[in-house]
Amino acid sequence: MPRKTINFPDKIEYISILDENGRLDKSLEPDLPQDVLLRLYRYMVLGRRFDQRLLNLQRQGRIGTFPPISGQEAAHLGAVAPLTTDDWMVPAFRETAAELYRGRSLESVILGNAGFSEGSSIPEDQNMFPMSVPIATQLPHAVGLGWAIKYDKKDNIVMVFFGDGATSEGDFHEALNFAGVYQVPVVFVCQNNQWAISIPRSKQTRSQTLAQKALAYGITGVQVDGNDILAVYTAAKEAADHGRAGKGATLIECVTYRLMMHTTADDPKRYRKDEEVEQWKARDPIIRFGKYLKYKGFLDDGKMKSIETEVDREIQDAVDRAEAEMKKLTDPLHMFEHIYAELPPHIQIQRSEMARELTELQKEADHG
Amino acid sequence: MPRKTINFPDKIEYISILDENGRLDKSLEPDLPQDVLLRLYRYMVLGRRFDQRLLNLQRQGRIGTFPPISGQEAAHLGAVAPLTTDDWMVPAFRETAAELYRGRSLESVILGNAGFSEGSSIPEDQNMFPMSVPIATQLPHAVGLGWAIKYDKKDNIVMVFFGDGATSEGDFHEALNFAGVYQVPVVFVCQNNQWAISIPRSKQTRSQTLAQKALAYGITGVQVDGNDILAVYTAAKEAADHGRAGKGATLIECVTYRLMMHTTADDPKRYRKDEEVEQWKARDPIIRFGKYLKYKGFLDDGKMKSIETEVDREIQDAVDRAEAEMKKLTDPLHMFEHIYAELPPHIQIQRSEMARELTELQKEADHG
Amino acid sequence: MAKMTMVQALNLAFKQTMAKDPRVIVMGEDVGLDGGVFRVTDGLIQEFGEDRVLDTPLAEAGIVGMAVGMAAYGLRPVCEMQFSGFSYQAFHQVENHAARLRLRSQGRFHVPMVLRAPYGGGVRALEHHSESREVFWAHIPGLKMVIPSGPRVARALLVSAIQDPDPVIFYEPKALYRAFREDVPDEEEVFPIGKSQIVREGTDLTMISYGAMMRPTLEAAEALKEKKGVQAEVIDLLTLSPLDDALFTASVKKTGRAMVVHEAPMSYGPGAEIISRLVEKSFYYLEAPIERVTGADITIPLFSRESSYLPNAARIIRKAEKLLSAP
Amino acid sequence: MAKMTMVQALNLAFKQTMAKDPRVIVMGEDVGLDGGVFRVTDGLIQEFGEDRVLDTPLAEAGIVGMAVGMAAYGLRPVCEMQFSGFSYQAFHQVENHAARLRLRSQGRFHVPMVLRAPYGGGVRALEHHSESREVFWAHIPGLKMVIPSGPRVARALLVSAIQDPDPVIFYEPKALYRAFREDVPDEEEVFPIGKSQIVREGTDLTMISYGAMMRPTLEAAEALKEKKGVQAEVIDLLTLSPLDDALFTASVKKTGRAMVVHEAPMSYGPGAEIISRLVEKSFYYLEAPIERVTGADITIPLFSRESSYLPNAARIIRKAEKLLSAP
Ligand SMILES: Cc1ncc(C[n+]2csc(CCOP(=O)(O)OP(=O)(O)O)c2C)c(N)n1
Ligand SMILES: Cc1ncc(C[n+]2csc(CCOP(=O)(O)OP(=O)(O)O)c2C)c(N)n1
Ligand SMILES: [Mg+2]
Ligand SMILES: [Mg+2]
Repeated sequence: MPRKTINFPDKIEYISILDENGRLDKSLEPDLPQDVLLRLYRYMVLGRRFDQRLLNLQRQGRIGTFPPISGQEAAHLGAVAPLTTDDWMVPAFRETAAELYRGRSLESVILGNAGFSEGSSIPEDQNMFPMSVPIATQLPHAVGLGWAIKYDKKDNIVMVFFGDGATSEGDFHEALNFAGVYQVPVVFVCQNNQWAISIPRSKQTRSQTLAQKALAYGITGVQVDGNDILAVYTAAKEAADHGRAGKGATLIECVTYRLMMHTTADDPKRYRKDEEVEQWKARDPIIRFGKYLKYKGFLDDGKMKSIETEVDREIQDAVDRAEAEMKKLTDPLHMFEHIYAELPPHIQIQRSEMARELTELQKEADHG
Repeated sequence: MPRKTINFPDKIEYISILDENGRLDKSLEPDLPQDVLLRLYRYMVLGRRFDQRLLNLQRQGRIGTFPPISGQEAAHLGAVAPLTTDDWMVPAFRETAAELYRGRSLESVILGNAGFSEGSSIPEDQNMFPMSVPIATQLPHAVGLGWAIKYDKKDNIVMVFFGDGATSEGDFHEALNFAGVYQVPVVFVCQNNQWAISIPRSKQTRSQTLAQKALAYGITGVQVDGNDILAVYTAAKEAADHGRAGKGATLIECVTYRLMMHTTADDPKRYRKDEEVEQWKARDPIIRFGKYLKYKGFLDDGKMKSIETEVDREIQDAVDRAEAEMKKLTDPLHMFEHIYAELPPHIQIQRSEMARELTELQKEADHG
Repeated sequence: MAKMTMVQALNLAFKQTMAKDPRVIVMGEDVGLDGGVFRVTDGLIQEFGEDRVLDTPLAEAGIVGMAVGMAAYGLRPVCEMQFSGFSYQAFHQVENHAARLRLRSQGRFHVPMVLRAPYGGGVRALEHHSESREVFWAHIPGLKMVIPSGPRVARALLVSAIQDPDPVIFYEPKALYRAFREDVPDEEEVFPIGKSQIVREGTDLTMISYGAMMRPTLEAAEALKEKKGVQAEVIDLLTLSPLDDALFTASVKKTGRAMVVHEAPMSYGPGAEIISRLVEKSFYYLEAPIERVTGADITIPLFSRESSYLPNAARIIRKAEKLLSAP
Repeated sequence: MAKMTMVQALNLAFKQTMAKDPRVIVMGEDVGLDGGVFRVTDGLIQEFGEDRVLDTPLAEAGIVGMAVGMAAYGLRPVCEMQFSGFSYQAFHQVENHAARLRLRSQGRFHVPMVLRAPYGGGVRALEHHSESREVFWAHIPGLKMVIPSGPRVARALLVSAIQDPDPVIFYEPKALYRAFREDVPDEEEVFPIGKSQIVREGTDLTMISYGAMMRPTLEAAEALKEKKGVQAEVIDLLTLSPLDDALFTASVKKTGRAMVVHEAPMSYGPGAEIISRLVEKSFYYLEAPIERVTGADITIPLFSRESSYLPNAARIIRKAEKLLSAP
């Protein structure tokens, strides 16, 4: 047969376990303990309510631009749920709930959004990278971490996040290709929230799914209902196990939706219809997971309410602490920290000059 | 079925028509007139023998480094054969026979290889881009040309070439993705010659074929026996027609082999076995096509010999003309041409300074 | 004549040029329905259609590389890089091709494209959204590089850039987008690329700057006059490449003292070239070392501290006083 | 102690450092079996295995981005860009991350990586293989940038670069790879990054250069002595960032006259920063304008004409004479 269709051993699967009407596929239900399920729920609620609070702070001018995560809680929380603390997380910038779940403090998020570099400091015991604004640039870093882990003969994995828009960048391609070639333990999690600012998924690429892009790299690809935390968890767990077992990388496409604006500087009314948003609200991942937990008998209305109250208090405390902290972080000379291991002489001079100017300004202020 | 395999409408085909033993699949034989077939054969021979001559010139120091094409004649000649003169060709740097076929002069190739920018000048009636050394960077240019053609409401197509190594670059990805999104009439021809300098195809990417990378962009993908000019022609013709009909882009992977060194600066013995080369010599595209033409009654040993003699004369004439030309192209000030439409004042001064220095040097030489 | 912000003035340049010349194509991330994240391309897709205003996938090298092909074909693409900090993804397309295709094809093709990008600090933006790296482009042969300082000249320079037969990098100081309004004439206006402007005449020292730093520089010049009766001549470069060195050397020959102000880091920054041209062409007129007021050689800090990083009038005044007090 | 070319000396640096430190990983296109297109990494894969010497797919951003991750983890990747002209594909990874990860993580991570690339003209290479754009990197805060000028110092600087806790851009003048041999000691030797060297003492003028241009500069210095009895002091910068301005300003305070030689284009080139530092720190000692002998502000021509583009001893001498004849 000189003209024939080429067969690929790899296939791309779609996974959904808990559908938007709350129907559960019991055959696929992951075996997760109650406390983990409740913890995930709690962080979903925290992520959602923190968004609202940050939005208020932003509108009041108390913090700067930030990217809300509402609607995507299941996608990123379900993904990190199977990770151990030694596994690595490399975020984009729309995984706040997952960062918090893995130990980032609410204050550090607030500080970062308020324009303090201190907000991006990462404790030594958290294997996380700072948020990465330049789209898709963090993907090769994850490959490097994965390679290093393998070299180090550890069995940890790396999970890296990005959006649907990121799949268009050259760095996405180079990273996934390297991941295939070096068979690194990296899980690539695409939060396909249907929009890259104003560009809909359909104009981002003509490929039917994003998951199938894995075929170009000889790695595993899977698409999941990203608003179904059980499906996301299942896909992530399989991918993580796959990586740990030395079988290489996986690309997971989480089909989800950004319910709010791209960032607080954005006005989504310019480019998308309210009806679309409404349709997706009906698929809200938190409501859906809440139903499941009720069905399991792990949650009731009273418990839900108290989680909300607790979470709000936690947020309020963090805002208070962060704002107190900010008052102490005023020294502009901090900008000279962490540039080099040792500041070269000419920059030391620039630093002293700035110090002198600040003192003079202070004097002028004091006297004038 | 909440866990299911996703089906793609697109399939990736493999095409072979004239196999390495000269067996022909008549059902697929393209209907090409005798003169076109003979012209293609002639250019294959020209390409092969020109390589040898350039190699001699290089070894004698009469030209600089150049990239031989031997073994890949069918891949790039078969590809451009269906193009009209108004169609565009965007080369990488290993498509010399195709460039010649489309009107580039042997002299210009020699001049270019001898380090004269004049060698890259392109007549107004040739819709070709200059060779592009930075890998994969020419692919987005082809997309831009294709977009412009569509905007211009013309029905021409663009054919762009690159190697297996090029598929790893971000520019490959971005170009193919744009081509899918804008449905431009571009044919992407990958000459998979198994090596990117010392890196074998297997270490370049883990995907089973390069053709299947088309699935990531929602464009057509096809793999052909790149040493079978009939198969390459067939795939290219289909892709060109597809593009002309407004159906968008195609990625063609031509499975071929680089019989010689990467460039004259390279020593392939460092990284590949002679046996591998021998195996591929048995699949020589010229010998195979010659057999076919004999079988068709279009060629015999005598005619073959005379083509070789003719071609050698043509090459010799070109070498003579190019070397005569070079003697005239000595003015270093030519380097200031074609930098800007109009040279800014400070560069005019730099030019005058160089002119003055050259005159002084000349004077010193004359007097001393 | 209408009072406009820089955003509005740039938008006007697009509307007029696109209406006249069907070869002009606007492209980039979110330049269509969204009108660009700063709204510079607002309304263009409604007025000119999807064929003239391309919302692209998220891939800067793809955008610029595609534009190179379009320009070679005969179109006049104007690419937007959403922020200058994300233009480096396209750096190789500019360095290897946009800047060289004329040479590489010996004049058969040229690349009349414009690459626009908002740059610089001062708007409380996110990480990677505030830095100044204009030198990267100014150093590349084959390119021109322009930085406007206000609505009227921005509009006129953008029209010139679109008409220019060579690739022009057009950096827009984002701090100025909505900072103030200026009268902008209704009829099309151009400003020649490669020309600088004296925006304030003076005899005692020459202050050279461009972009968003023009405002603190002018503020400093006024304060110097009020405080000390010093008359500073202030030059707005407008084009960084090719440099109009005739203008600023003539000024320094008159004043004998010069300083350069920019927010880019000092080392290997734009000021260095200005100083070198001055040394080359007006050395014997210099009465004091030329001063630089610039960003420090560190990454610009996040917004809570950026105002301390950016040059301001107080710093400029202090350096000017030093310059004037030199023997 | 053995006589070595620069290629051999760099290779020695690798062999010794890799033997001592398992964190050192060499990576790039064709660095394995092929030993790199210039053979700098020859034999490393045989000696250290595929785990220490990574032949990568053809993707520069992938290489550098991956190295950033490896370095953050604690390894010491040394990336080869096959030619500097193809490093721009990785520009965003360097600018956005390698140079900033220390800051971006507030010191949690740092990026002890080296990015090596052959650069410059003079070897009859193909298009895009001969240009000098060291300023791109020298201007970026958070990076260091080194350019050796001979086998011995190349080896010592490479060892220092690998040991450095911050990212170092290491440009290798390819014209020098096999141009001459030097005695290179067997035992490991380092040379401090950030230090320049006086390679010829003199009192009449200061010539500042680096990389492949050191040879014509020294040749010119010798010729000036023979022809005119002029004693030129010659400085080899070695590190472009951070600049050792103390050394060259002291020299110019002594000689009163200075020139800079480089093959990069003049405008916004490295010379501009040297001149600016001299103006800042030794203005009152200057007896004449500082001169630049540089590449013109055009794309370096293909090799048949490149020797006319590159600065040579004759051009340097002519400028030196002009400098010396200034009143
Ligand atoms: C390299 C780069 N180009 C452009 C931008 C500007 N930008 C920020 S977010 C964004 C869209 C990202 O879309 P997607 O990847 O889908 O992620 P999402 O915002 O939807 O989470 C763009 C264009 C950027 N940050 N980096
Ligand atoms: C961006 C870039 N990186 C590296 C190189 C150096 N280089 C020249 S050819 C080549 C291999 C190309 O392999 P492939 O794409 O398979 O084409 P082939 O040479 O086999 O025709 C490399 C790495 C380059 N020219 N451009
Ligand atoms: Mg998105
Ligand atoms: Mg190849």
